[in-house]
Amino acid sequence: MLPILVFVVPVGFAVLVFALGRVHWIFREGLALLGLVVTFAISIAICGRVLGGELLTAWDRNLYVDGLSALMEVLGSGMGIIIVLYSIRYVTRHQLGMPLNPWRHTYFYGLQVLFLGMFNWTCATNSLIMMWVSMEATTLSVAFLVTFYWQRQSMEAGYKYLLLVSVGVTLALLGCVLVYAAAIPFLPGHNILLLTEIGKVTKLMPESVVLIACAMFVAGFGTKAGLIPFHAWLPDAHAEAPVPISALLSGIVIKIGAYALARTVTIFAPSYGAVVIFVAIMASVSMVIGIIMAWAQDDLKRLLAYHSVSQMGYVVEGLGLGTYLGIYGGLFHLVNHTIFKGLLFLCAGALMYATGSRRISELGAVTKKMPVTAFCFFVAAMSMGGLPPFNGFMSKITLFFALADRGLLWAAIISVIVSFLTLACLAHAAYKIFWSKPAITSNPEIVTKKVPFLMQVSMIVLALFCILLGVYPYLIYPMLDCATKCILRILGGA
Amino acid sequence: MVEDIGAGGDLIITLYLIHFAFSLLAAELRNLKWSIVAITIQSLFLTSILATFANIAANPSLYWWSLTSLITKVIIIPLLLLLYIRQLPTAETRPWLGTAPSVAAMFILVVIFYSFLHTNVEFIAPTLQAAVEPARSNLALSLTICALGLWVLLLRKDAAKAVIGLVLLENGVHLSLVTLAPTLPETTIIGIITNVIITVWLLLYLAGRIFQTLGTTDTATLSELKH
Amino acid sequence: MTTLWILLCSLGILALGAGIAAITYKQHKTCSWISFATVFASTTGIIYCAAQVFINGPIKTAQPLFSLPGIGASLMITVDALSALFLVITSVICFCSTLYSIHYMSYYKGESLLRYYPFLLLFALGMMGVVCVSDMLFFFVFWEFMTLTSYVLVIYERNEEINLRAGFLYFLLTHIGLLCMFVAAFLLYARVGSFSFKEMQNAMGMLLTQNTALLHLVLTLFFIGFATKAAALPFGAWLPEAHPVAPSSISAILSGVMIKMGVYGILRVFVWMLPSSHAWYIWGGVIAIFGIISMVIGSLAALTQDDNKKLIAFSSIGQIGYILLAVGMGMSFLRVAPPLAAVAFLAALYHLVNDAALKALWFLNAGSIIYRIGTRDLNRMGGLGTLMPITATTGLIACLSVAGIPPLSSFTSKWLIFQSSLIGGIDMPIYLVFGVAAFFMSVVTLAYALKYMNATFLGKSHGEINRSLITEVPISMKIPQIILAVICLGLGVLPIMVLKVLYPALNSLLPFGYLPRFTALFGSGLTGINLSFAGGISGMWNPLWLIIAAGFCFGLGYLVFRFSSAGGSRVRVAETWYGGRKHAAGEVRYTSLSFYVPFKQYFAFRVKGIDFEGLYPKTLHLPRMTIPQWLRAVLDIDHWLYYPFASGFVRLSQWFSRVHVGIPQVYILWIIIGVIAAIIVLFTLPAG
Amino acid sequence: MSYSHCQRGKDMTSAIGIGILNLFIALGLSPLFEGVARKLRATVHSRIGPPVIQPYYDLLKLLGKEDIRSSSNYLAGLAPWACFAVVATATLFVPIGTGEAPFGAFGDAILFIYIIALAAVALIVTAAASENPFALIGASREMMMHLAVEPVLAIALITAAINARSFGMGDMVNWYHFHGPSLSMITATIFLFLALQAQVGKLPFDIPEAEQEVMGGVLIEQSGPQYALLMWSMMTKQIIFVSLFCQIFIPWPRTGNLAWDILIHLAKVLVVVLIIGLIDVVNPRLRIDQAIKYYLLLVFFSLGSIAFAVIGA
Repeated sequence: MLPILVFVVPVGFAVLVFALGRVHWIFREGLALLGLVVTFAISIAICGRVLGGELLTAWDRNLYVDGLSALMEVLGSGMGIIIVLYSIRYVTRHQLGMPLNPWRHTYFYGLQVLFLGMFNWTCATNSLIMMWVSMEATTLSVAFLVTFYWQRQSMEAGYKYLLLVSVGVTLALLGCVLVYAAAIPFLPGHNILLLTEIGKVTKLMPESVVLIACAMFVAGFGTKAGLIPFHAWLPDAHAEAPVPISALLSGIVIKIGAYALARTVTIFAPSYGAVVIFVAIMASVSMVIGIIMAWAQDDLKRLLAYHSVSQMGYVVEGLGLGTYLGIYGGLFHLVNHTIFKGLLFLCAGALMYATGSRRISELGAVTKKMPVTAFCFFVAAMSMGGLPPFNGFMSKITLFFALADRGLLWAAIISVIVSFLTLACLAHAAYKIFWSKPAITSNPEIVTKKVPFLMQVSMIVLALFCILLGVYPYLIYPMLDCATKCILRILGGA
Repeated sequence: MVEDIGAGGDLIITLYLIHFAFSLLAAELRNLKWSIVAITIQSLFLTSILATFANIAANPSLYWWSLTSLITKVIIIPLLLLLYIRQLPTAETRPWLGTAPSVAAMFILVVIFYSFLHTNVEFIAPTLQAAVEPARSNLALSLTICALGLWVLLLRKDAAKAVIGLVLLENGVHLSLVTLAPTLPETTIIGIITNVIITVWLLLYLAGRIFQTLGTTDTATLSELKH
Repeated sequence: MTTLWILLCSLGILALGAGIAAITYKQHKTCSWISFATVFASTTGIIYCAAQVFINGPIKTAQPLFSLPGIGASLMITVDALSALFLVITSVICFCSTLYSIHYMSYYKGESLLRYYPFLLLFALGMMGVVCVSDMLFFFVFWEFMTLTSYVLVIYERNEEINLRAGFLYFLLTHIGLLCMFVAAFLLYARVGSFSFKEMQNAMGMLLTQNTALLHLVLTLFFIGFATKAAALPFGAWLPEAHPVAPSSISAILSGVMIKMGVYGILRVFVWMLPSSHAWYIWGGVIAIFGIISMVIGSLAALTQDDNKKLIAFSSIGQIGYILLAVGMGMSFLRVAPPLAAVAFLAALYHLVNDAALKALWFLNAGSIIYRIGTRDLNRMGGLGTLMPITATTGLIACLSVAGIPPLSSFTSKWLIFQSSLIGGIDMPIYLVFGVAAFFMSVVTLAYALKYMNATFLGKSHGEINRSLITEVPISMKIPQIILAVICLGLGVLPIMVLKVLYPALNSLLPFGYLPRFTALFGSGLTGINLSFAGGISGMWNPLWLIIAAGFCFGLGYLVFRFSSAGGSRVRVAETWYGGRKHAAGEVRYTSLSFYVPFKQYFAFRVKGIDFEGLYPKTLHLPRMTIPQWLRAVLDIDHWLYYPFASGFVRLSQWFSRVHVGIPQVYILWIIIGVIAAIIVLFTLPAG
Repeated sequence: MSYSHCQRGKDMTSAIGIGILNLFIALGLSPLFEGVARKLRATVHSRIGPPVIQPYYDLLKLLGKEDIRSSSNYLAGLAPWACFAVVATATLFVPIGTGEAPFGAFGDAILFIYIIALAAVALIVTAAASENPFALIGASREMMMHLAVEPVLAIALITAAINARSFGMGDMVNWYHFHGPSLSMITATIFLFLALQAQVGKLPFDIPEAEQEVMGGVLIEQSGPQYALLMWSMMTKQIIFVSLFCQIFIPWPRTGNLAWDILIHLAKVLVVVLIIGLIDVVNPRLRIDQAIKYYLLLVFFSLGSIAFAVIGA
């Protein structure tokens, strides 16, 4: 029952929000928050039971919740709560010179909840095609959040997002169809769609088909995950969406791609070594080019977006390895990236809220005025740069070891270098923003507003998690371990 | 596509040809209204192909497929298109490639692509059944149409035309399902098609808003966010 | 054992205090008082331990606190009476200096206290460590610790280039010295494979029998090292440059304690460590010669100085000369005439203690002047005695002490030196000459002391001095001077007591059987000394009776005054009489430059373009801390590595990001190309 | 040497008694000797000159006069007094007529030299504390004279000490008295006599006070009782040095009787004072640098006496 609830509940709440949202803000923010909290509770329950060692299935195993799904669900709904908390003050009050429009805020929250529902569905479903469907659904549900401000840039970003992701994901559909078709001869009719079953017969499939399917998957899900060269939508969307949505995008949306890759490509890893190397190459390319591009950015959000591209490289690389250490590291980095990148975006939002600018060249020397933001930013930055004792260090070090362990030394070296470059880039940006005098001094007093309490709270919570997971990784170890074991079990089934 | 295939083969071949022709028309017609009509007809023939396959392969579930596609692809999507086209200029904005060269290039490309696929379809055919007619040519054709859709997406600046290209792409995939995954449950098909519809709708709505703001449907002008 | 712990605690608290001071350096008062409290605590602890040592014998660690078995070095603490003596000197003077600093440091406006108090405390810790350890390696460790911290303190005013240069000279010379000592220690270590003092002693014994040349090489290297630190000329060229530029409170420690560490080293190595042999005789002569050189040149050079702290610095060289002379005599006499040797050694220790006290006092005094006037130039002072009576009195006491005027301190020590040198000189005439020279130099000492006195406190004030503004220094700067002045007086008035304290220190230093009984040397008197070397009493000195007599005579003088006032004489303060002319105050002055000109000219000459004044080069060419151009270029990683790389990287990234043309169709093209590429790559890659 | 031992510290009373006697002689009779010297100078100048006790009158008159100081520095008031007291103290450490200085048990030749030095210090401080440039010039010169002359005295005493193997004044006196003339002592005597002129500050070596150049130098600002004390201490210094010279370097003749010894001593002192006065009259004043050169040469030669002493000659 829980696997159904976990995505039906948010959808229901979304409907409620859409229905009542315009009446009173209680029915927008309140209901949305309530819905997410309930969802979170459900995911926690699921998580508990999964850690207990049972597999939750429903609808004739079309819904199948294992450790990985549970992890993703907890992560998604938890992050969702924080983002909604942040939005309450950010989006509702921070108008960017627009008249307050209840309908718009209604669908802002409604779509967020709906998206979470779809996301949970993606994680819960076990059917190949349905996973694709729900994934496309998440894409669509986010589209109008990206274009939230309905200004030129936001619409442009939204258009590109919608078009590119649809096209890319359609390719993934082709891949799904191919795999499905290839699985037909070896499986009884009603099982063909189930990933868990397909995983068992990958060896028997014709290699050419598998490889093409893998290419399609990487292209399609890679588009969603923002891997180079399918990432084109990502910087625009991240930059132009409202800050909470940027956090949502790089915190959760692109993780769906990674999740899908973990579900699909990983099942071929043990039987097809080429796939592993190929994924490693793709990932390395993404992290290198992503960080290179990040260096040139003056727009803080765009910079962070490119960092997302680069960091997703780590995640995918780890997941693609198909070894315990690799998958563990990949998932760990996935979780960490959700936390610290979300935090970074929220900090950027706080900066924009306070100063009305997101250009690094216009910002400067704001530490005195906004210490909390500065603190959070540094925590997140150091975490992403892979400095102990923050969570980023833990996952990255795991990944390095995993790569070296798998014999991909070149990839390990690249990852280390990129990690240093990341740190350097962020330190550079942080220095410019928080200490040095602004390069372009438009007005002497940059900080005009005070960052509201709710926003600070949500930032601090994330920052605390950054540190907590850094100094006490065991907090999350069981879930990660369980998730990794699940993936490996599927592989082992093969 | 000249060699002999079994019973009802010729019918299928003709359907293929007409379907393919209309796909080309949909891609190439400069007047949006007409190209919408073309895509509608193309979808209609897709439906008929589905029905025929249901008949040939004696697979009743394919009838339901054809029904859904009839409702969605022949009725809903064209309606949506026409609905939003009304706010947009009927004449498509100049594409990257002029009509004549575009037609020529596309024709050559399509033929080469198709023949290539058709000759070594085994390469992508996951099963033996998929490697024999009519599935063979079906697979080749569907992938060709996908390529066509991509071609349209690549070379057409017009927002509405891009939508049409996307529809072509989806149709191609849909067509491939017929032979690759005839046992696919109805629900998934509905899910896929719903997605397509929503995508189309969102894109069209966006195109409308963009036209309101920018006064053009030329997506090439949507290039403010660069570097 | 408890005593040891108290000792360790009183050392450890210094490190702790340094940490706290480093944290709180922003708050001037807090930092100062914390440091002072720390030093006070450690001083009390140290004095208690020292008393324990003098009463109950040496403190030893049963097992090493910390050891490097691989290289045979272990941190052993051994505090015998000699160490205890140095510990007391160090702690007391550091105490005074820290107390003095509290207000004095406000004179250095722009400078951060972070570079002062923490290093001051660590400096004290280093010096105490040097005298506590009984292992050569850790001896060097603490030695280096002491040197580096003091270096930081010397260049406290970093902005003036001359300071940095002087600091660099100090750094350079002391490290050359350290290097020499290190080589020497390793030559010994090669023999026994251990750094502990006992083993070193054995190694020296071996060398003595097996390879005397090597032994003398080792001793030479050791001597160079210690002489450099003790600032014996010509090795001590750093001292006249480094002392003046350091803050006065630091100069007080440097010249009061740190250079005495060189003497400690010499005593440890040449007397305590070196087995009884003819080497004593030879090296005694060498040390005495260097002593006499330092004494003569230092004193005469001090006579020519017009920078008050530089004058005192040269005076320290001169006094170190006295100490080394005494040590040398002691070593020479040790085997032929132990009583003479004992007296000489005691004289050395006595003079060391005196000089520590009075040099600290003198530097603090000079510091007070600088604190008020803001200059070190003796020509720009004058007439401050009326404005700063207390400071003037302490200054006078310092001057008379250094000149060895009875009954102040360093009369007794000099008296002992003369006695032993002149009486001992009968058999070794060289020391007779040295004794006469020492005598002559003590008159010169008196001369420069009076020059300081006259130029600073007496005579007419310089025109620039606004007499209405100048007042007595704060109480916290007066107290240390008064303490030290009282110490100077006490050391002079109670020679027997002091000698009774020094006797065990010497006893711990000399091999068994070399030290005569105390009463045999100094008679059984409690107030006075009846000095006797083996045959007959050769000298008497009884401060008590001198004071009584002087008091009586003062009484006579007082009677005369009463008589005169009874005769109707009254006191009146009138204008200065310039032979009938009127002159504004400070217009007609007799500057320190003019003092003793005819006398100075006998010791001024010119060699190869270098002016010598008082046998010492007038301007020492200070080395500049320069890095060769190529090395700088290599070290400048920013220049040749970072900037090009970074700029290139940014250019690369800008070029890359230009790929984002923003046109959707192009992005779709990317996707398609990506797919094709992916397929190609996948099929080209080796499977498995 | 043994002789002095049995006498030294025999009884405190005799020591104190002789001490008081010394003080009386040195302080009380010094103006008289000064008067005699003046009389001599007058006769050489073929004048009548002042009465012999004129210095007493001078002192009394000065003591009655107003005490004008040019500085409020307390040292200015203290130093002359200290100078007087120190000189008086010094008298206790020289044997006057006796075989042993009254306080000989409490201090030896080295102490005596330092006390004399302290007297010079007191004089210099007096001068410097009266913030008069002339006085400072005088102080500088005084110090330089001290630098140049003190070693000669020291070397002479050291010679005696080496011979006597002791720095005790009594030991020296007794040693020379018993041992009889020796080369080293005679050379020392000559050199000390040459130094005596400067020690007592007479022409040609009265450079620090030189009235004609620096108007009294160290004494320029002194007046009234202070001046009196300084004058008095200077006269006393003269007696001290002369009697030191007579007692240590010409210890004969000596009867065991105290009164006779003192009378003989005074006679010797008178003779020496007259000689000094004669030199004083007939000589012009030297420049300070000439004086220094002269005495530094003297120092080097007088080292010879030590050399003789070492070889026992």
